[in-house]
Amino acid sequence: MFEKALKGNRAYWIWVAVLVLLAGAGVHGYRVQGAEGLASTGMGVGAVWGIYNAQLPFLAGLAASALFILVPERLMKQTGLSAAAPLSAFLAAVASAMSLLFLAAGFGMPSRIPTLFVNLSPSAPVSWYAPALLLYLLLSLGAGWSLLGARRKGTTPPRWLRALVVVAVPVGLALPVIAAFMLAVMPTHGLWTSAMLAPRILVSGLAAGMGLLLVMVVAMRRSAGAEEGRELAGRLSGYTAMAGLASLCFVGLDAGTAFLGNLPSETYALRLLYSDMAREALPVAYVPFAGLPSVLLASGAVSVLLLFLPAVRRGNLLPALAGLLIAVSAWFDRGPGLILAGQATPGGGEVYAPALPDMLVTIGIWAGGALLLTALLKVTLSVRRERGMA
Amino acid sequence: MNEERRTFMKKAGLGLMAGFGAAAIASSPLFERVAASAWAAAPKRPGTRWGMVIDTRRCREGCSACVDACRLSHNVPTFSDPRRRVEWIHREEGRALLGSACATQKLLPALCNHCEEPSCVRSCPTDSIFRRRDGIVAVDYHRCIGCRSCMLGCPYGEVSFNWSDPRPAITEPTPDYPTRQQGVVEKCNFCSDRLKRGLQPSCSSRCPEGAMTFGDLNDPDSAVRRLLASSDSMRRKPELGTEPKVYYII
Amino acid sequence: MPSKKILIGAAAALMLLAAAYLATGAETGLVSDPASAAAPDTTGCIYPKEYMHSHHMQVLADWKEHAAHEGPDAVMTAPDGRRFQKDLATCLGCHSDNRQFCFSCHTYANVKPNCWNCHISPQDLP
Amino acid sequence: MKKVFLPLIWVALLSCIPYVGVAYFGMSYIFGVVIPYLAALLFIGGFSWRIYDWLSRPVPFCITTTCGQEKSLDWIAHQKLESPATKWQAALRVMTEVLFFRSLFRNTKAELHTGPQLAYASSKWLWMGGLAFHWSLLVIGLRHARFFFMEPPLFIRLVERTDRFFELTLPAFYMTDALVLTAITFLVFRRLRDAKLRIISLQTDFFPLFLIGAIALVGMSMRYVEKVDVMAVKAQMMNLLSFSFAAPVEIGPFFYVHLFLASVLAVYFPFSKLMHAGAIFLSPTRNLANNSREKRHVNPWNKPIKFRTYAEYEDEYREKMKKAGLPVEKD
Repeated sequence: MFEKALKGNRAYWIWVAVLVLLAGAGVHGYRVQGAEGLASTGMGVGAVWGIYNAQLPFLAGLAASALFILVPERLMKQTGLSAAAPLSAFLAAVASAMSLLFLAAGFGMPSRIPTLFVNLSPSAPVSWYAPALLLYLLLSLGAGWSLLGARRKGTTPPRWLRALVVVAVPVGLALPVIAAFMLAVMPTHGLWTSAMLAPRILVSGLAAGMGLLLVMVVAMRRSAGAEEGRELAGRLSGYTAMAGLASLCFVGLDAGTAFLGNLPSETYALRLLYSDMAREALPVAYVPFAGLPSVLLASGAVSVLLLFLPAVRRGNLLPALAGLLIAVSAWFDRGPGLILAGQATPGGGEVYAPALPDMLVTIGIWAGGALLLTALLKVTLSVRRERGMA
Repeated sequence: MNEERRTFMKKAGLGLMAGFGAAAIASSPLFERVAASAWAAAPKRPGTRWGMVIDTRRCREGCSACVDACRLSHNVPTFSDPRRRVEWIHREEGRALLGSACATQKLLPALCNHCEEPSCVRSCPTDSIFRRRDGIVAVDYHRCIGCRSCMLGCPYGEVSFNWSDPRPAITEPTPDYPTRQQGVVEKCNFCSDRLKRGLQPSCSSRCPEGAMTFGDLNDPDSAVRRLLASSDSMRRKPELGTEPKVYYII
Repeated sequence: MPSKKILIGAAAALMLLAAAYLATGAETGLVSDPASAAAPDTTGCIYPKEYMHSHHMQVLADWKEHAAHEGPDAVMTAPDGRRFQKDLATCLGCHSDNRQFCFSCHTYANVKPNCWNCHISPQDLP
Repeated sequence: MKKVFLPLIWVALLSCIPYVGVAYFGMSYIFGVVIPYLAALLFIGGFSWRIYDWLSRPVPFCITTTCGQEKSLDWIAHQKLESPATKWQAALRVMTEVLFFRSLFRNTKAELHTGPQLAYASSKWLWMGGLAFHWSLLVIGLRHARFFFMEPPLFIRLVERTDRFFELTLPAFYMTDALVLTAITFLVFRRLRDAKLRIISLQTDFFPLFLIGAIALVGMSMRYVEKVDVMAVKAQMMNLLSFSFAAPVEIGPFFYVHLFLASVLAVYFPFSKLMHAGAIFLSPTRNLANNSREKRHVNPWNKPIKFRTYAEYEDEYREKMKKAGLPVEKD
């Protein structure tokens, strides 16, 4: 089936070429980082984990979100979700693959990655992360691929797929939990030592996953010209809105705990994100972006509200846009916002900001993820078209 | 620093102190008199258990003999950029180090506490940082993947990372001891290389005032135990339950 | 059919137990008293020359693991009963006399070990 | 099952010969010098002879296999790789086949589903397994250059460094070692698993797989387990390469097993299906351009056709024609 990703029109190949170019820039950044060490990145004593690890919690939640489509579709016979099932599985696979890459990118000694599997240390959450991600990558890719294959052949999906989904449930749910524990075990980082972390990662990932699925379903409906996705898009907007609302509530609860309890490092981190303080703490080049967290939070909140309006949900472009904004907002909330602000200590001096190599590598990995997703979506779309004509 | 931030910091500091105070009343006192009976009662592992007592009263203002000795004997690189710094032992103001109960403004030596319950060990995914049988928390530089979980896990900030190749930053290399390489973490090893040869750690043996005493905490006749029995001592962040083995007499 | 499954399960459990036994056995066997702090025995190498020719890398891999994790407890007893502290310094105690000791063969065989990334090679010394 | 076990027994026997010969009878000169030279001679001679043989065979017809639009009218898109029109395009097609196994990429598998319903699923396992196997073998072969050169060329050193990027064992672990074992296991089990494939598989399919597997296993065991002295191995290989007949120094018997099996492979190579390595370049269904409408493809062994023009005919019968009163063109 993969050969379908190798046939496309000019626009497709231009898009692929752009992504390959960006991924190449990432490879270049990684070479610089490998040669000069992590000193070439923005990381340092004050910010031990940078923008690589900052992607992990968000991607973990995103990967887990596929379960909320696959389980009802495969195990509860919710056939209305069938069109979204391979898409969500592919989204999860891409998120897992990107997580693995981001994890590897942050290591000082990438040549020792096998050690991570050979000398598993059960007490360390990080130790569970790579095997779980690898397993989930295989499971989700297998699920999406066999669903699509069955669709192409016009047969019912194989029976073992149900077993695969059952296995994927604990693995997928473990991802946000591990990602949360990776942070929560660090004793002196107030923003991270919260029991709410795992549910927050899961729920925001769910909102983002459903939002991105909504975008994909709407986009595919437009380019495939089929009307079958209308009901599906409606359901996905509902899910996105609910998960987004839950995520916002959790943000509020955590912020409330921090400010009502006057917890010093939590309030510091939150004020760094959502008040004027960042303007002083950030390096000069990043000062214009100091307001970004607030803007993203607000746009996410507005999008959630919009998705609750039936008039908006009936539309075509607006729900997709809202879904995308919720995803971006969730990304910042559970990604850079969490990790980077969580490491800032009162009076800790300059706040982390990525330098060129880590910026390039991050862009490169996102481009690589987009490339993989593009190829998988291209296959999906070709299969749909093929079946549509037959 | 603007006004708003200053008041916020003040509040934050007060909050911190309030938290400490509550903890002190509830369970763990800031000063712990470690008497022989307390040692007998405390659950501990048998065999040698290395520890250190730093008598801050004898610590001389402006002296950095311990830091220099450590840098020299272990090929610790010197980077000018504070964000890339690598250190096994450093000097920090007493108040920042031990909390508000320590009134001294002097710079005191701070090093890895070789905790009984080390949180760095619990966060290492490859078992490259581990607690040895003799209580030393050691790093296997052959196995470290440089994920820096231990740096975040350590509440004392005593683990350093080689952000770039350390060799050019070593001014006086000591051939007896290896350097580390770019991409691995490193930290104080209680001079386990010197202990193997029957020598005292280089920091304590080079201290001109004899302020750093090193010895077996399980041996009731050792110098450290006698010192701990004679005066009140403090440890860094005892409320975290990591059971540090570096004691400060103030 | 269930009996077959039970058999498979029992076999798997047995293998796991055996692995656990072997793993722990390997570890307890290594714990021994520290060697004396005296200078290493320089009368001869720990193994015969021919064996070290082909197997030195495995010996070094074993030593580096134990030296790092056990410190003073990492002691090996040579086949002839002599005891050595597992430490690269023990090797270099004899073999740094010839500065080319490691390098002449490694250059010839095009082998580039990464020992000297950290350990200071005799060639780097003045 | 005979056709599986017989090659396996053969390979086992072949491995025992040098082991017994060297370990018990001290025949290291025969296995270290004589047989490698003989094998190299036979390999080069046999390979050249096969290639010469194939090259000298005529290609009577333009029999290009295609699966795409041939070059025709301007407004019909020509698929240059699927149906090459020039020599260059054909060469490119051969190279994609050689380097990426392009035709295997297209494999499909018929599946019978309940219904009954016949469906064709794309099946890329053989493509992946084949690619992994051949590319690993190439890298492994290149890596061996360290035994043949004092300092291998930069390109090979880069390949070698990439191959041992991951730190796992001492001596350094090579990724291609693991890859080739996985691939070879897959290729063997692929033939055993499916009844249809089992039927069409012959001894000559299993023998090279087992032989290459044994060579790889013995080579790896020499590296990671049952070690031999690399210095002596290198000295011996340098000796062989400088056409010296000096007796080899003491090397472990595993080296001789490895060398002997490699020699067997070299001898077996030109006279077996392994010659696909050379044949893939010479296959007329692939290396010809699909230009039969554009160019006349002449069968080289056809006798030149004797044409007889009307002028010749008239020359011969002119007189008789005149007598019969038939009109002639020339007088």
